[in-house]
Amino acid sequence: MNKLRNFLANEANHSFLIPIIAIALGFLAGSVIMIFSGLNPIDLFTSFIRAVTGINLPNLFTAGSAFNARYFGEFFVYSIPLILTGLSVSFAFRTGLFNIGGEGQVMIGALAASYAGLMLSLPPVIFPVVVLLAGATGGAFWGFIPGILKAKFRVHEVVVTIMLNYTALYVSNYYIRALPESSSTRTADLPARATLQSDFLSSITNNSRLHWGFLVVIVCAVLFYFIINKTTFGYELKSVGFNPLASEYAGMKVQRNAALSMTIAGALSGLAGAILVVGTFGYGRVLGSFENYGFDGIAVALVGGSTALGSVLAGLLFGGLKASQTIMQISRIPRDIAIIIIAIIIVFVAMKYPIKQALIKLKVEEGEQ
Amino acid sequence: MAYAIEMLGITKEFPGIKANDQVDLKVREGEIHALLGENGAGKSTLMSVLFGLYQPEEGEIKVRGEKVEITDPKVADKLGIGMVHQHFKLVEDFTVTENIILGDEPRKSFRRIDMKSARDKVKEISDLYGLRVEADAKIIDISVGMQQRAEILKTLYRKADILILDEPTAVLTPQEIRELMKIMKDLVKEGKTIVLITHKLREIKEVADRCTVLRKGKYIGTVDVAETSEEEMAEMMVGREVSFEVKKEPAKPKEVVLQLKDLWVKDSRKLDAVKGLSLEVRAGEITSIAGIDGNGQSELMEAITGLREVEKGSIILNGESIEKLSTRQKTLKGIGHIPEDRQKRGLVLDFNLEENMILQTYFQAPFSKNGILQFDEIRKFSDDRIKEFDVRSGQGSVSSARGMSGGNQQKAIVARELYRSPDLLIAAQPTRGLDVGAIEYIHERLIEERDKGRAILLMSLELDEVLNLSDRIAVIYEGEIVDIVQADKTDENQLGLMMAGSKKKEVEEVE
Amino acid sequence: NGDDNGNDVANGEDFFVGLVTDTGGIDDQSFNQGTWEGIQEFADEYGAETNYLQSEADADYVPNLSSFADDEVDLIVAPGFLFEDAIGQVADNFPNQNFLLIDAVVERDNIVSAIFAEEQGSFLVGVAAALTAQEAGEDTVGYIGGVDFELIQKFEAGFEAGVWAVDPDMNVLVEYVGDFSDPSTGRSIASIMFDDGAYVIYHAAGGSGNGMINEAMERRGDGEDVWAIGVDRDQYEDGIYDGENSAILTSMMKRVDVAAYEVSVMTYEGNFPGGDIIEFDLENEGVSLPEENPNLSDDILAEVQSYIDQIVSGEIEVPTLPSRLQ
Amino acid sequence: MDLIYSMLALTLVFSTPIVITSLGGMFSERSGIVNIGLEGLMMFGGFTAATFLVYLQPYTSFAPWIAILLGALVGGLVSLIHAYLSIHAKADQIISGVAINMLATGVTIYMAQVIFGQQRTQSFSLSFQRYTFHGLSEIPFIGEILFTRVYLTVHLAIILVVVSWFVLYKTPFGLRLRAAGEHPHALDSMGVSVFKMRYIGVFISGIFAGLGGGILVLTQDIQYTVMSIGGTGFIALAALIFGRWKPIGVLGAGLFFGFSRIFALYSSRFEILAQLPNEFFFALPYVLTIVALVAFSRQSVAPKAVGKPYDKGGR
Ligand SMILES: Nc1ncnc2c1ncn2[C@@H]1O[C@H](COP(=O)(O)OP(=O)(O)OP(=O)(O)O)[C@@H](O)[C@H]1O
Ligand SMILES: Nc1ncnc2c1ncn2[C@@H]1O[C@H](COP(=O)(O)OP(=O)(O)OP(=O)(O)O)[C@@H](O)[C@H]1O
Ligand SMILES: [Mg+2]
Ligand SMILES: [Mg+2]
Repeated sequence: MNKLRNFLANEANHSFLIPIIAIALGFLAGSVIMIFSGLNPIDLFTSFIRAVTGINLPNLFTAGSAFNARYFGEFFVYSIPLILTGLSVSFAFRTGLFNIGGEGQVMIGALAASYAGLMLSLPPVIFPVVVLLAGATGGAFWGFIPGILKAKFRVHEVVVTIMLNYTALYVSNYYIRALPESSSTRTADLPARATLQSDFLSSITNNSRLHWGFLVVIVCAVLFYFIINKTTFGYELKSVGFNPLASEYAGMKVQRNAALSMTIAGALSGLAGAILVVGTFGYGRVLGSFENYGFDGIAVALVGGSTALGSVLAGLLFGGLKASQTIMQISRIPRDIAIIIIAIIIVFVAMKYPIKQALIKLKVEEGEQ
Repeated sequence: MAYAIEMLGITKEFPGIKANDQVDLKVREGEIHALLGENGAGKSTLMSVLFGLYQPEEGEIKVRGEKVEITDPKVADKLGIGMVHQHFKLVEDFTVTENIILGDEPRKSFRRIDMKSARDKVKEISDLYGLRVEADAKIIDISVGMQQRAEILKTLYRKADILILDEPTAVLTPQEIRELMKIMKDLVKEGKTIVLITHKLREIKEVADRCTVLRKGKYIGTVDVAETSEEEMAEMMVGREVSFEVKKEPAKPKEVVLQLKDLWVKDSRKLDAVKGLSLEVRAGEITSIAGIDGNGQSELMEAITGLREVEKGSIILNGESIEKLSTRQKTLKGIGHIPEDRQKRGLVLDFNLEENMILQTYFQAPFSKNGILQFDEIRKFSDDRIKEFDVRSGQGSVSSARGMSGGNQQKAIVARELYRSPDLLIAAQPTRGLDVGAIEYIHERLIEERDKGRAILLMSLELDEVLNLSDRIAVIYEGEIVDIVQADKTDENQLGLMMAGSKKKEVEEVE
Repeated sequence: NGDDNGNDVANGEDFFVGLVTDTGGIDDQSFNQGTWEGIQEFADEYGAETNYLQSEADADYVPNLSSFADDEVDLIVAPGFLFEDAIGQVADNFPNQNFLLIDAVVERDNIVSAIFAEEQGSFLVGVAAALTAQEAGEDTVGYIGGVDFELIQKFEAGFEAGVWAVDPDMNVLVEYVGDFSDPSTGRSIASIMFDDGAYVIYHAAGGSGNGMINEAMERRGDGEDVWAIGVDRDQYEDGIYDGENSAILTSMMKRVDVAAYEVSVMTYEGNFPGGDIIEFDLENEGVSLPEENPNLSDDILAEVQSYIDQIVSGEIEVPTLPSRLQ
Repeated sequence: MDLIYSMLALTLVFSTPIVITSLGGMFSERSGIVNIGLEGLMMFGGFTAATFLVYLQPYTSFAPWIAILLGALVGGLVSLIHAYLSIHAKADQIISGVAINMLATGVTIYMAQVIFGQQRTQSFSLSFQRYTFHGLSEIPFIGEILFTRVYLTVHLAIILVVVSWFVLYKTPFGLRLRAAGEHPHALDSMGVSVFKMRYIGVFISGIFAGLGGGILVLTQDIQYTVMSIGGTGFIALAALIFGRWKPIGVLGAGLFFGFSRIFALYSSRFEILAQLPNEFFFALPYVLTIVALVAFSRQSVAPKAVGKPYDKGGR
């Protein structure tokens, strides 16, 4: 007991304890809301488990089908862009910047990927790689703008990125429509060899849309970890994020690093947009409004503590919540519960300071029983 | 004799330190009571307790004989206690009047602020005590001296009759100090009681009636100023016989390492801070820049190290023009820098100690290979520096820099900068806020470097440090070097006058 | 193929219709709602079960359709051409599953496509608008579209053709909101059009059209003589501004409810017309004016009827492309 | 000329919620708390107002007014979450604002489900009436724009601008509020609670945003849906910055945003502009905000302590 209390009180453990507590409280709050609306919170958890694993718990001991691999595949389809935008926000966070512009970077990434996919013609394997790079470049450009404005003019990146999100919506819609053979709502299909879609992956997951994009996520997460923790470049970025004045003193190019970090963050979001095109859909889309991939990325980064592994795990959590919305509705649970849970998790992550204080109070002094 | 204030057995702890430990302070009505102590002795903390900014863990406070609980500044305000903080608490964008009335605004109809009566009131008080201010000027546009007068007016406006002044002279020119002393005497004449915090004995001698001494958070004693010598007070303050003399051989200056020619630098507000300054710094010599805070010395240091843009003029290091170079390039060319503010500039507090040890060298061998950090090498290097400089911290190389004490933080910086054996070491306030032991150690190391033949440019606001450590003193006033003197051929008085803008010759003539 | 579904023989209790909506819910006052109402009507009559899945983003279409397919529901209904890609994909994965797609054509053995002759219905309201304007001595009417694409252009084309059939000199103002869920802009556009002299405005703008109706209501409440024409459903109720009178002159009814209802019944009876394209037009009353039109005079209604006859008989061919694009 | 009249009149209607919400944001930021939760607060306000209007409209013709006041109240109450998180819990204020926005999407729609059994409120049939002020409407130019067939909410917005200006610059409260955002330690040392001022600042922003959201829904929609606010809160935030944290500036920026939106609707009338795609006009206000930010970047005008949690001990 005392051991547990001291474990909880130890500040070294707080970086993962606080998100876990926030997640638990989020689900708890969601359950309470369900109880008050006369719903059974167990359904929330079975829906979530079914969405993530494909296992339908209530059917385990009945005649109904108890496992469906498609859910498992779709769960990844949902998580992939969220992890990428999460990594994007995290990367900027590490340099002390707030990238609230993932949304726009996703759109510009998707736009660039659509152009590359439809205007170029390349051999297989190389083609999707080029299309992804195009998307990353598009997103990077959209991240570079607030980065450079911050560096040169000290304009706050939060406002600029919010403005750029809207700008991206209109810009990308206009240019998507301008592509040859575009309808008013989408582009033509990308050639199959330009996409990441895979009959193999689809067939092993009962016809889900699972595509090779998860490889991109793995590569990005590993690169993220490596750059931030092992390289001099990552050392600089962190230094600039923690203390720009000291970094300047140390001879680092603070502003260039800020711009660079926003650019890289933009590239990660741009990749998410490209993957939507070459993985999830296979074509570029005209959007009526935001799809919140960028905003959800903020949640992912916050819960994931802005680390690579954390973002992956948090991305999977939120991907799972999104994926379970379908099943929740099948069980006649309002899908908004999932959004409320995410929001409450953020609220509690924001309350990290009081939670920390409360945990520290749990400490049992030696000898004090 | 009636006491205006009695603070009895006050204990105030901060995480890891007892800032006040059973401290007593008794201030008589109508006196100027000095509170003396080294940096970090707990003076500001004690006064913050009296003013209600901090709650003490133990002890009681009586004001005019009555026991009181001062839970926040409002209560202090009601009790007629006013405080002028060491760091001014003035809203830059507001006018003097607005700052003075903030929180206690005269009103007219429709809950409006009655600016006219506010202005009149300010004028009335400032006339009464001779505190000249421009009531409608914005704080950002007025001099530090006037800002301080505004601070004092704030307390008088609130009808305070017990005034706490926390190191009011640290930021003033000697003339302004003289003016302030007079104001203080006038205030007492008008029936006010004053607690004056300072570590300048001369000032205490000049105005104070009695003096309470703190050392390392503890109460040492209270003395009658008239009957106590400066030496005696100093001894109480430091806890041993004081000789602030630093043991050092005479310097053996060699070639010119740094040459500044007609240097112009702007401050953050885009005003000229350094105006056509020229100076030479030689190897094997400590040259210091003396001046009152805000006369361009910080900007000068930053310009030399590349943190601030040079508008005009040249900086020549070992015969090479470097004014256009970046901080990084200057570091590589052999400039070391102990920055003025160790926490803002010198360290990344969220990094651990070893990460801080490689702050300028992380990209060089052996710490980096092809852009990848070599953690073994970094650890080894850091462990060595920690041993060499006796940097004390909880977990050695992996201790968080944030958790280290100020002295050890400073030692870590000094260790890092000296290891690079720079041709030129810029040391800005290297002992600021440190205890005597740490100060001595750092002074010794600086002299050692000098004797190794390095050029050292020292900037300090402490005249004692300037006089004891340096070989040559360049006095800066309003961005220009007023004069350069040999440290052993001048004294505090002379320096003081020069820091207010007089040439050495003129000073000597006056004397 | 639909006939193969022998194992899913419809028998009241077990029969299940699932609706997948786009990001608008089943209460979007537009085709999602209409479709849902049709399904509900069927469920009430035949005692079937129903459920719906609302999509939050485009990426949800496939999983939502697939989830119903997993549960082997008897009919999956997807209203809106946005489902074109998703439904084809899912239909391939679930060859034994019956789908109804509304507003677009996807040719698969297990999909029924229901499309509407919106231009015909729009022609009728165009006629009504022109005649009403003539009666009031006005010479301008307006049309507000949601997003400027093919489907919505059919409304525009039919409307202006109807207006000009009555009076070739009448002005038809045309404006697109660019969004189906931006009532503020819809309202501002309407305000401008009314100020520019439009006497009647017809909308095919979903939620954005609500703004137009709101503007008309307010103007009428203020004593101004202007009218709005509803779309998809009978919007008469939506236009009531003073407790009894409505600003809705008439509505162009697009009976998605009928489509959903009828295909549900067919499927229930074991006659799922897989692979068929069912066209709903004036002739089968898939598009029409409301039964009650309190704000249209009998003369006008009579004249409208004569146009109906001419269109049904083929005498008048209503264009599907607006004049500005020809 | 008619064209200009109707453009300006529409601009006023369009700008009203932006201006009011932006003013609210000003109180929050002037007290030192960044509020990017304005969008969410507007959603709460809009939802509440629409809901109450549906229930109250049979009973009184004042229902819209009561409804927006209740919307304001709920906006204020919800803003206290943001206040608590960013003041007491010392949370990153941007994160806390993000949380408010997310919460708004989920909660308003969920509540609509609970109350109306659908994902939007029922539509209301009563709304604000436009008034013509006979007499005043005769004044040339102004009369036609401000006093002919206008919503009183437009006047409310203008009144709030004036009142905000008065409160901010002429009253003790305003002086203290600004001090809280500029130099909280100075305020604290004068015996005024920084926390209190900031709570009030955030609460006012909640009230105003709730009011703005209510007015937006009631004047420009026929029901509350998750799309009803549609980014207006973010525009308000932009207007606040564009307007340089000043009441008059906020008014100007709000009108500018409204005008550029309305102008796009008229663009087809101008030969040259008609060539440009609609998207150009939609994007224009956002791009111009960025341009303005860059242009003004030389002089930093943001409240100096904005975004930083207040720590008594810290300096
Ligand atoms: N807010 C705080 N949190 C933690 N420690 C503090 C705080 N304020 C002061 N201290 C510590 O308390 C001790 C006493 O500080 P105090 O400010 O009272 O010293 P001082 O005598 O005023 O020094 P100086 O001459 O530099 O003004 C110092 O060791 C300091 O580190
Ligand atoms: N919160 C704190 N945590 C740790 N150390 C602190 C803190 N506050 C102050 N100190 C340290 O305490 C010492 C003296 O504290 P004090 O508050 O009196 O500083 P100060 O007198 O205002 O600063 P200075 O005189 O150096 O300009 C300084 O060295 C400062 O770095
Ligand atoms: Mg000090
Ligand atoms: Mg002090």
